Amino acid sequence: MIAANLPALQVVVPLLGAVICAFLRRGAVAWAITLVVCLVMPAIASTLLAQVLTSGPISYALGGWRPPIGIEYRVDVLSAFILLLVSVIAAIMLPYAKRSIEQEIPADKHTWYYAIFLLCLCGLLGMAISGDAFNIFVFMEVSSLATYALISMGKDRRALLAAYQYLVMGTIGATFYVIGVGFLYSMTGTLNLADMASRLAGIENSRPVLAALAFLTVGISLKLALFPLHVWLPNAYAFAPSVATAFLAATATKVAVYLLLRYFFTVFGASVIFAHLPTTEVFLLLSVAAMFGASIVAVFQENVKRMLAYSSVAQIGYITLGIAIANQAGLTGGIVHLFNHALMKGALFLAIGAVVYQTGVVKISDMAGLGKRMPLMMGAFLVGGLSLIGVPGTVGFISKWYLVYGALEQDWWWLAILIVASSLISVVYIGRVVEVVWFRQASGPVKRATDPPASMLLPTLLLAAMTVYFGIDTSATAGVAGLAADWLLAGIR
Amino acid sequence: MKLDVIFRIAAKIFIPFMLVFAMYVQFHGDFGPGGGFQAGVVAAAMVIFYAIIFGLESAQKIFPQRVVELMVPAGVGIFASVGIAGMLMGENYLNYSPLGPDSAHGQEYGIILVEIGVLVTVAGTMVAIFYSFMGRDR
Amino acid sequence: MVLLTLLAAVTLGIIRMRNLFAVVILGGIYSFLMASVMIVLDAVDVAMTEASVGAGISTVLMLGTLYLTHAWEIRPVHRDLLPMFVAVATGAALVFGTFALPPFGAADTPVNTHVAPYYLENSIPDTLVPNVVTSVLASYRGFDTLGETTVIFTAGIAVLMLLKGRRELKPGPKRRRLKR
Amino acid sequence: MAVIHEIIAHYNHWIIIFLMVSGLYIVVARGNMIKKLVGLGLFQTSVYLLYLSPGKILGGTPPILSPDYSVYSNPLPHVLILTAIVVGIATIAVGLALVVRIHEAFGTIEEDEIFAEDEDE
Repeated sequence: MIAANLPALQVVVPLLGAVICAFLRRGAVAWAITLVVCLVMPAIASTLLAQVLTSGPISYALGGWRPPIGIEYRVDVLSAFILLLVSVIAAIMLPYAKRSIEQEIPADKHTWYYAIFLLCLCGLLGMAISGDAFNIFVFMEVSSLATYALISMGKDRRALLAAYQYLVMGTIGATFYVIGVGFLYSMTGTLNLADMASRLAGIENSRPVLAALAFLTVGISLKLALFPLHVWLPNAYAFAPSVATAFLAATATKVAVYLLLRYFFTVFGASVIFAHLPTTEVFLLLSVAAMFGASIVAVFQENVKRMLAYSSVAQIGYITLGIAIANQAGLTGGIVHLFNHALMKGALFLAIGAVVYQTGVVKISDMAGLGKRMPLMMGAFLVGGLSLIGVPGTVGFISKWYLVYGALEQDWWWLAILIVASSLISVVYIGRVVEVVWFRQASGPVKRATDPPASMLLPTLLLAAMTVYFGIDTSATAGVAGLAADWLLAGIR
Repeated sequence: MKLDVIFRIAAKIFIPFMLVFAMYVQFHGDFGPGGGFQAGVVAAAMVIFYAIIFGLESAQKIFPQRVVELMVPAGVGIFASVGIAGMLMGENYLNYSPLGPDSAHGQEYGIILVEIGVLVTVAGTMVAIFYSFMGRDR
Repeated sequence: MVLLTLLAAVTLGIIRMRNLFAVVILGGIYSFLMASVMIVLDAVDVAMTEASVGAGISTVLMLGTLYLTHAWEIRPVHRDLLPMFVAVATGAALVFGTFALPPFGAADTPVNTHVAPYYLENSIPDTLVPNVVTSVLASYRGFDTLGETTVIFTAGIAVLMLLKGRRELKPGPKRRRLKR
Repeated sequence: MAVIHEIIAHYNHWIIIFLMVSGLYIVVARGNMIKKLVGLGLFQTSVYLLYLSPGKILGGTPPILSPDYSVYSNPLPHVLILTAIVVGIATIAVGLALVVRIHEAFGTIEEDEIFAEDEDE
């Protein structure tokens, strides 16, 4: 019975967890419940992935109504991969969250904060698993509202402003998404994505469908912070509480990318997207602009969280670049980078979160000498940084390898050069931090800093270790990503 | 807020009707326009109306803050558990068919229960939000 | 048609006004007009919701916010180019898309022939509920409604988290105004 | 003449688009946070019409089954828009709560003033 209902449980368990948390008064109990939920999630997700790999996509009819009538949950290789990514990241971060939240959030709000965290998780998982266009919108809003709340609880008052800006832009994005779905619905009469795809056959090039494509692309791009629609992201990441930043950076934009892939390849079909429309050119241009523009801005940031946030915008550029290259290797690179970037950004933000926890310092110039005081945390930071650069032996290298390979396959040697060149910029901003942290004398609050307690140390080190492990043994990550890419591209050939 | 006699009497007359109307909207939703959400809003409007006229404190005496706060998750809990109940009886999540003697009655009962869940969360949330805004100025 | 024209007029008013109090009241009027349009379109449930939410709850909350902040908008010192561009581009895409939609009011469009007839034909045998909107909302697409309730739940917790408790009187803000 | 005929035939589309675009314009152009949220509300509300109009069948009645009628308008868009309205008010409520907190923290709700102030930090 449980096995048959896993797709529903994947979303309903965090929801029930949130309900329970909201009933409680004690933060520690809420944390324990959240922890249990977050440990169950990867188990469900990995079971689903295993099922998909052995016996093909799973379709689950919610309420027992067959798909175009009711809402369908559809798990395929790609969505199972995303589910696993989101739930693993949540599970790793939760032990870390306890201390960090105790320090950053007022005690009477802990239970609510955990409830909101679980709701955010529920929304993200719901977006990734749903096979219904409107259901995706509803869960997008669950996760977005939860995200605004998570961000707004940052200690700096600018967190409120960041949350407000994100709320406005996020809502515009969601409304654009709704407009796009509305056009598609008007033309097909259905909201089920698979049904929609089959009923779009023959009218792909009608005007409402093209308009729908435009609105969906812009709406989702706002959510995934595609350059130049990224302006909400740096402030949101810079001022949110540490755990929220790390969790959102590792998951939220990834799920939006998944949506884009889903619409491009399975609903509209790659032949529409890439054959007749300038999608490739637009995405190439924007991705390259993100890779360079955002990286260069990152170099000049004083606040280390902001620096990493800009770096995220640049890294999203690599992911969308994979979409634009749109051959097997390129797409594999893009998808595997979803996972890889989540690992390394998670490690980086957790390391910085620990610095904030121990010292309260967020400016790069104030971090002098931390390398000696917090060797393990700064070691994790270094690993994440090296991976951002794309040094062999880290996951960052794997993603870039596939991307360069994909670019060369398309005979775009100039693009391969650009990918390598943009990595050099990340050498500059990571190098800047490394120089300050290891080669300068400690002063101020840094002098008394030490590595944080184990509950914060281990998750960070685990992410750093995974950054290295999956950089060497790529069979799991790149293997699944490759399968997902094959499956997405099956529409073209 | 000025306590005006006319307002108070008007409120005393209106509020019971609002409650009746909310219940009508809730349970007549199967046959006419309406349902849990609309009823929740009307019920919340009743509390808000009361709070505006008689003051926040006296409203909070009748509808305490803590109760309202608990209503917010409770409704979702009811809704989600109805879904779980269907699942425990061997159907897919949110399939209400096994809840009644036959499939159609099961659906009908399920819809009524679920609408109550919606009512509880909506009314609770609207009042909680209103309380939060009003409470800010003290 | 008359209603739609009135809606447009109200919108112009909202754009022009700088007294936020008036803007909020116009927003309420807008919602009432919108609800009337919805009744014309046979969406009675939606109209009821729009009237109670748009004209009721959201106006109350807006007024509450105005009471806690202040009611005048400063003269916008904004560069008008970007907003104009965004608006025109969106408008163009909308015109491009909408004008090729199937004709208004016809019964043989994809929307009215594909999934919807199932609901109309089977609502009573499946669920014994004659109001099809209710049966679709709570059963056929019940999970959307669970999601919707979850959205409300999320918003409720978010607002409570933001606004509950005493104001922190931090020394930080320089230009904090004294209490009205 | 053809042009005028075209405009009149699509009159409701023109208005709907005008409403959406002006809502969006308010959001992007205005610096006052409350006004932005009003604009956001307008933008969302006008999108509802985009869903509801295709579901209307001329001569139909509201989708409440009864032996007296045989043609009903499409119930599905109504359900979707009910959900969308709820999502909309939830967003607006959170937005307003943020505005209240921003006003307490910064003493203003004009974006320009806040950005001006932020630069000296």
